[in-house]
Amino acid sequence: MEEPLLFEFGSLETTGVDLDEEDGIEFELGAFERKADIGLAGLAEPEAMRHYVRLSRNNYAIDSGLYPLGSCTMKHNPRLNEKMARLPGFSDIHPLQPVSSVPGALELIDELAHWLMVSTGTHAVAMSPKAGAHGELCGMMAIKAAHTAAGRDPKIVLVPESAHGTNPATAALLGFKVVSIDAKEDGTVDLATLKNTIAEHADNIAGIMLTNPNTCGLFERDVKEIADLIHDAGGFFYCDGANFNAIVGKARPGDLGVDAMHINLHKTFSTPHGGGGPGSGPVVLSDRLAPYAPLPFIRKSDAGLELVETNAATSDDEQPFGRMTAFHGQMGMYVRALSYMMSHGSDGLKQASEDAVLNANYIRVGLQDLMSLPFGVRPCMHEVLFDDSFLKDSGVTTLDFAKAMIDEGYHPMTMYFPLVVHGAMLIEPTESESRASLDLFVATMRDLVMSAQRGETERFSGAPYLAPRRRLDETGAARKPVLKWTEPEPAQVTPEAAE
Amino acid sequence: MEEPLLFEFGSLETTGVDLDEEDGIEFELGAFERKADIGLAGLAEPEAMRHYVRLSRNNYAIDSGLYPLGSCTMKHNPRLNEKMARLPGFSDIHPLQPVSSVPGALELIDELAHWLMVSTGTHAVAMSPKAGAHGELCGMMAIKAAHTAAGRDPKIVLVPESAHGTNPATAALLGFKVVSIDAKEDGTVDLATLKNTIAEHADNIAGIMLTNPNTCGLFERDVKEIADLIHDAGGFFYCDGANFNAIVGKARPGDLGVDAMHINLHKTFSTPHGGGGPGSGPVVLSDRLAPYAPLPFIRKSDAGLELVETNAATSDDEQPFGRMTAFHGQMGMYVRALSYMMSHGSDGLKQASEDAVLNANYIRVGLQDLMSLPFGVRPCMHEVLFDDSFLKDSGVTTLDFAKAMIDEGYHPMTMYFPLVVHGAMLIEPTESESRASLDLFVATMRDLVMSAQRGETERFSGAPYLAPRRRLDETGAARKPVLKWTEPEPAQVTPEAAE
Amino acid sequence: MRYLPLSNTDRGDMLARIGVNSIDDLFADIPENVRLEGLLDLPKRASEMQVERKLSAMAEKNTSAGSVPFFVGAGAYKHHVPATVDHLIQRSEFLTSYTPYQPEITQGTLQYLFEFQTQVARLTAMDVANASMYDGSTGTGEAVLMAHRVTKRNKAVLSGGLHPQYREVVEGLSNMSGDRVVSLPADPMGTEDILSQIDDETSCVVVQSPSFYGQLIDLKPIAEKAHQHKALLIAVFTEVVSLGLIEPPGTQGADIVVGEGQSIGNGLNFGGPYVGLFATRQKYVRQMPGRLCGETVDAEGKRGFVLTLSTREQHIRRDKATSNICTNSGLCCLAFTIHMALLGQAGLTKLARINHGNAVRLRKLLSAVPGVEVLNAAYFNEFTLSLPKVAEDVVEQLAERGVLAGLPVSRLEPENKDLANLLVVASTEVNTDEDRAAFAAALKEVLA
Amino acid sequence: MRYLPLSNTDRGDMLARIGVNSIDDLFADIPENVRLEGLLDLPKRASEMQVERKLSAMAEKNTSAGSVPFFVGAGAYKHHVPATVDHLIQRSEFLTSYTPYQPEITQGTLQYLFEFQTQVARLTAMDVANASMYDGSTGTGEAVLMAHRVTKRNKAVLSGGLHPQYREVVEGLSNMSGDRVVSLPADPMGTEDILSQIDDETSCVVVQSPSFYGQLIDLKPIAEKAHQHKALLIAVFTEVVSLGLIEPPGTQGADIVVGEGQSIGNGLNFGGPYVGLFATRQKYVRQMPGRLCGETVDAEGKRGFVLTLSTREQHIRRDKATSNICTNSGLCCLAFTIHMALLGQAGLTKLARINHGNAVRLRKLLSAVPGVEVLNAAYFNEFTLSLPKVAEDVVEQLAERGVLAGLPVSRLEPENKDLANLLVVASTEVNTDEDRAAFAAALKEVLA
Repeated sequence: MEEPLLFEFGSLETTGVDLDEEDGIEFELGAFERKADIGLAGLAEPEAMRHYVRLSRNNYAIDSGLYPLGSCTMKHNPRLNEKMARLPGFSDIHPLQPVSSVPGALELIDELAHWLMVSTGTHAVAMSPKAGAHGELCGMMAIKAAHTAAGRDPKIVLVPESAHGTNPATAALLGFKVVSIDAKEDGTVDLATLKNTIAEHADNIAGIMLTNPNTCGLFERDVKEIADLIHDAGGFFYCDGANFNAIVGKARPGDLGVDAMHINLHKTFSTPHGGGGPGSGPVVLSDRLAPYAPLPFIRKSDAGLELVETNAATSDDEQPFGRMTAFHGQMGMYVRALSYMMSHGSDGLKQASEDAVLNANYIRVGLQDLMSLPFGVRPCMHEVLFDDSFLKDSGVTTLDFAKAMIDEGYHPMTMYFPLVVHGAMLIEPTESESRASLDLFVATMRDLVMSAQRGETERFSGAPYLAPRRRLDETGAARKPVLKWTEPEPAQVTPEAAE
Repeated sequence: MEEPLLFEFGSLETTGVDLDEEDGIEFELGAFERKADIGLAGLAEPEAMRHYVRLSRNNYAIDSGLYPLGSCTMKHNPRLNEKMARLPGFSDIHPLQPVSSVPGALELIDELAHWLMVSTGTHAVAMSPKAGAHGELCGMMAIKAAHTAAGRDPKIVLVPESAHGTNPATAALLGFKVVSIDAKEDGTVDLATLKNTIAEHADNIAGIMLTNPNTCGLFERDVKEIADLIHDAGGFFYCDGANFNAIVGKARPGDLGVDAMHINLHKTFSTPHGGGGPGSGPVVLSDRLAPYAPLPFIRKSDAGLELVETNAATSDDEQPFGRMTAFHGQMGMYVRALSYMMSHGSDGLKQASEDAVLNANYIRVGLQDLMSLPFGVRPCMHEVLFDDSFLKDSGVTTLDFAKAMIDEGYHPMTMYFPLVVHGAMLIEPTESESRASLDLFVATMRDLVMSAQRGETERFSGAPYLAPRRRLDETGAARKPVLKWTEPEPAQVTPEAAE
Repeated sequence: MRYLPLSNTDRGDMLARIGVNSIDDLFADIPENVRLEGLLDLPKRASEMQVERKLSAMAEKNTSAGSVPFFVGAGAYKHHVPATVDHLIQRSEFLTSYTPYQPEITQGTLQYLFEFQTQVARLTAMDVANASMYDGSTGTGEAVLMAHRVTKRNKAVLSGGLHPQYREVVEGLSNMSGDRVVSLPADPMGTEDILSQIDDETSCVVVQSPSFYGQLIDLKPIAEKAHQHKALLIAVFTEVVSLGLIEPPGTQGADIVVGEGQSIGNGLNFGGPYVGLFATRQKYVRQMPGRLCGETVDAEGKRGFVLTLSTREQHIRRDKATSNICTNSGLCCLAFTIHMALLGQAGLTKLARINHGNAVRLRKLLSAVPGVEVLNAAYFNEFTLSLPKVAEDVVEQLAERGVLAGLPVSRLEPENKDLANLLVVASTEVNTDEDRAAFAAALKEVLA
Repeated sequence: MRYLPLSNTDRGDMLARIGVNSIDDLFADIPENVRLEGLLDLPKRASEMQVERKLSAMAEKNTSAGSVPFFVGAGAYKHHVPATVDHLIQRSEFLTSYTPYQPEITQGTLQYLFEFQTQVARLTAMDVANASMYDGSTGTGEAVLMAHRVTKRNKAVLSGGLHPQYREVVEGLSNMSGDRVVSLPADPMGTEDILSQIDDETSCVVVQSPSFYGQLIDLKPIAEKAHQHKALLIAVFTEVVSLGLIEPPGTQGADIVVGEGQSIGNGLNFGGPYVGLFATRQKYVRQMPGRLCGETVDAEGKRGFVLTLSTREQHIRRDKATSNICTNSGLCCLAFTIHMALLGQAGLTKLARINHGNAVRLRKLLSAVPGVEVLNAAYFNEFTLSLPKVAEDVVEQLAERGVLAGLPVSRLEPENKDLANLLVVASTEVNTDEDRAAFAAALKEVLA
């Protein structure tokens, strides 16, 4: 049975919410009362329950299978964290109720900040960004503010070509000019190129945006040198923390010379992805950037924790560049992340990183003879990058290959990203997978590869065959976008037919 | 992917529960320490989550579709009730903590008792039975106790042939002899037969166990006469309340002459079935049976609510026949049922009964021309009974027909029950279904009937084709029962192969 | 009303389609003189918010176990249940499914039942287990009836260490069905002479270990004596966590093992719903009450599971059935299965050690309180104190001091004055050093 | 560690299979001098019970909105959310799924996004809506950037009725990207002259209705003036429930409508996560930020949904993207969709009426308190009081009396002394007669 849209079976009269009866309200709305129908269909509660339960069953999820989306980090989401986030003392407090009535909220934020700073080796963190890309924006705004405070206005931001698209987009948003840095043959930043580029733009370097471990799944060995080069050029080192989950407890970005790094709480610390959000992207800051952290922030003193919400309340060494969002950021995500970090502890966090890297390498060795490693056989970090040369002349595209994985019960890996290799396939198993699960995945992948190489193209070109939908027409969707439901025209009744 | 048993991929070393470290315990166990392995496989939390999520997806549920199991009453289970049952003040209180520390618990039980008594028109209720059948046992024990108190020891319990199997089983358990009463042609109890049977066993009639509305989906029109006859014969009227959901707010069992009736809270008041339990079966009692209600009970006085747990605490007019269970019964279900009843209120409860009956009749008229009504075209109550004569000579059995419904996305109706008609198919839609849902169901059923009558036997004999499993071998399962998992023998290694 | 999808327009149209004038025409079979006019004398429908307010107000009048130092056991135990368990049992497909009568579309339920049966059989060291009973007490009643069927005798001997309310359940059933019960006097220290009660008329002897008083009992000699007389030993437990640390009844010779499974996966819930565990020897399987899940194959040869041996049951056998039971405690049983799968042997053993360790720590602290005597030499996580005052009063005074201290035996055994000063105290993994210190300090104060 | 399935045996075997000696061989790329030896200076792993205790202790220090008479609004509102909503959003398949990049196996997410977009478009009376923004404030920032792109101008005019923190978000972005912002002074009564600020350099004018102070604003003349100058009107709201009762921005001429959706389906959560609603005219759709879900067909011609127009987005366009955003507020958006589906037009309208009615009742009670003046003539569920004392002090004194009374404007606008006595007060369906009476009585006392 196909599930209709709610508008196709709900009605304007139906409601699934009983409300207490009103008694004679006098309106004080002025002339603003709504006159026309809103056109919102309602469902009785049993109808709504069944509708959304059925819809959900068309989704793949980490709870139902391995989800190897490289750089997205689909790991186990403990339900303890959900339970904690729903404690009324966290979920049912208002961002603007008297500060005196929410000391536990400040304590929670401060405690999480502590865990984030210690694990990154930094001494400041801007908590409020709402997602990773928002954190990037925050970090780059802090960098811009620092330059401005120093009376500088450099325009160039260096971005390696393997970067997430958010990096150049963020820099551009702030009026920076993005200069791309090529990778070496081994997939990491080429120091020589970097030096030349810096020299070319001397005195105009605002900073670099570098992902480390990078999106090829490799740790940038020369990271310290890169940091020194950029600092010497008067720039700041922004680190995209999307892959921080590989190195928690193994190395601290602060020790690597990073000036700002956002942390995707949903990637590294397992707040649920929820079909695409909400995320949360606190940004840790070096001492040089710390003064520019945006409002609001918590000030710690002998008197306890103090919430600073306005410029009027700042001290001399606090020069917030502004505000990223109303209120205090993603409290619900803070609770989940802290619950996760406390559960792991220093030993568990380290073990998780190690297991993530171990699992990725286990997949690498399981597949490297059949699939193609663009940068040769060498250890990877938490994800392993293949290119599509193993599919050459097979008649099977990367996309086909990915869709065929669906029929085997798997979500595909990240495809066509990073852009530095052809037909990229980026596999991240995370620490949540057991060895048995990895073995089954490797066996399935091997079977698929051999099938492709044997020329069984039908298995791929028509895939998926067993999903809730066959392959969807994305081009058609974009050509003439239909972005909402509209009442179908009543069927044309010709005069003859009506008789 | 097939989901293995937990023992097939878990291990004795793995655990998904972190426990605080012990420091040097001195054992005071005497000589009773366990020596051998327990043999319980453990799973890490992500493994357990995925295992049980995957298993769940092999289940049909009311949340995923219409579930027309006659006499089982699969209706919407509001999540408000789940939330209420989890309030720590209900879920985290101990049955034997000081009574002074649980006044709200007594209040809740008393309040639910009030709702049950008012809606049944009775003045006493034994709350503790753990399920419907347990309620039957309780009611029949009260009847036996009343006879004993009157110095009588009658042996015969009358049970119509359409009764649930629990009725005769319960009577037999208490040493009663079950005498079956035939139905009239219209599916209800034949008064003449009843009179004759009573006369035959004069002075030996302990009571009658009657389901009303009965399991043919019909209200026993002569219920008052039946009550009078049984009372005149010195017996009691036990009513099986399985179908009470058809008449809540429309008629009160107390007014019909009922002496005892259990209420399946999970059927009538929507506590979730949970794959087969837990149930809850409070028994309302007439004034004549009330004194014999079992321990524990709540006594209401000017001083408030008092919990009576032992014979020592009873007053002269309280002569409990004993105790049905440790503690106070199914508190978790009480909260859900009360939440449900309060949500509906007197108006909603009546409307729910009316809608349940309306929906069943709507299905009846949608199918009665194609399927066969054993007792002719007449209104039914909350469920409609068909027999299999419409399948005669089609080569399709009732079982085949039911299994083919699965392929259409439906759970089958109750089959082969009640036993009074051949190839019974008992359909109960409940009030939770919308008209659109009923229309689709009727259309699907009509399609199936016509298909069967056209002789498309393959669609039926091999069904289900689209379920997580094809038809299962139940005979084989019973012949040589395998009731637990055992480690497979290690594969035989022949000496040659080992070399 | 938010749960009812039909609109008044629907209702009107549907009545017309059915061919009646009013809804009451469909209720015409109800004799007019008993048909209700108007509404029941109950409040009208309430919004979610109203219901929440009213029920929350009731709930808040109760002192929840988690909010105070808590030491009440005696058949129900406060344990920590992982959040995963409650999340999973609320999956729509588990929560709102019926008894798995159609196995092709209920393999989810059936497979966890099969896992559950395996877990219970292994825990108890028995051959087979059923898919659960209502709870431990009713399971004990059923075990005695089963023993009567197996031995074709009808005399049960109940140990004085059996939970008093379990005893009452067995006695109630037996009184009604004409069976005989010999109940031994209360036995706090496990010193009763039960062997002399076993004779050739005995169908079964029912012994609880750890006993109601916390005492660990040696089942082997009792099994031996019972078997000499062709009677069955029914071993009962109320704290299933104990099986992580103590020798299972199966290796001690029990013929039927029955107990309460609430501790694993299930909350206190003021006494229910709980989950009864029930296991026996292979040879008695067809006399076993309750639902059973068995392995089989489907038409394509794939492994699958079905309810089986239902010919024992009421819906087939009617008045010849082994029992009238037609539900199990499905969802509680699922909670048990998941929690036990999370624990595994490693976790259960550790949990049991922590429970015992906490009990030992508590025993030491309380023994040191002047006037207090601990009656049990061997125990798991529960033991009995003999106090210099009436236990019920002491418990009330401790409650006023914010400590819920245990069960005064007199609450269940009010007529035996010898027991008036006895207090049954339990300690689990939830108790902290602070909890124990608070208990000991308050007790000292109350007894001073 | 309970979340890690690998055993030490697994780890050893896997390292061997990989062909390295130790786990650190896999981390060899990290320069030795920055490789961490030992552990981070943080506590070691904690059991569920420990974590629960610690976090519960923090939570209990906060006064939850549901536990007191509660009247704080100003951009976030305490509403009652049906239990069904929270149950459904916790379905594994919704909660633990990623962005629907593989539409064939994420139709669940995609279909609810399509429903959401339709709901938002209808509520606002606009042509198209996106699949949500982080929240209302960041959405407003994005709306201004979008207006700059559409008009190719860079001057934004912000009404003095805009939420001060929304204003700060817009100003911050503009400061950084070199755009111009004209922010009008605080405008509690909706009497500002914004029309005169609109000129041919203006890209957009940003007006909130109901305003931060609760005042309903007539958008039509502003739209007219803006359109005369080829500027866009961005209409902002923070209380989406108001759209159940008041004329939607779409019919008043708004070009972009942006607002906070928290009130429907989502709790207060101390400010986040929330869900930003964002709608615009058809002609601007390709300049819209954020994710969009569109209808299409699959290879068999069946209707299905996909993310679409992603060529606007950063992962394709990189530094040419319309925005750097690459998430939406998926789960909050689902909560909104489900709650709104449950309400439907009938329920939303009634909910809005109750909200307004409760505000009117409150207004009457508070107006009657000596010294209190209500500044707004037309409002929805929120209005501003002028008090005879400093509002911040009054709020603290009311809090001590157990009433959380609203937001003193000075908390967000400390530098404008004219606002020191203003208090923004909101009332929703959760407030009872008792709540209101308690508020009025306490206020009288404090002001006496």
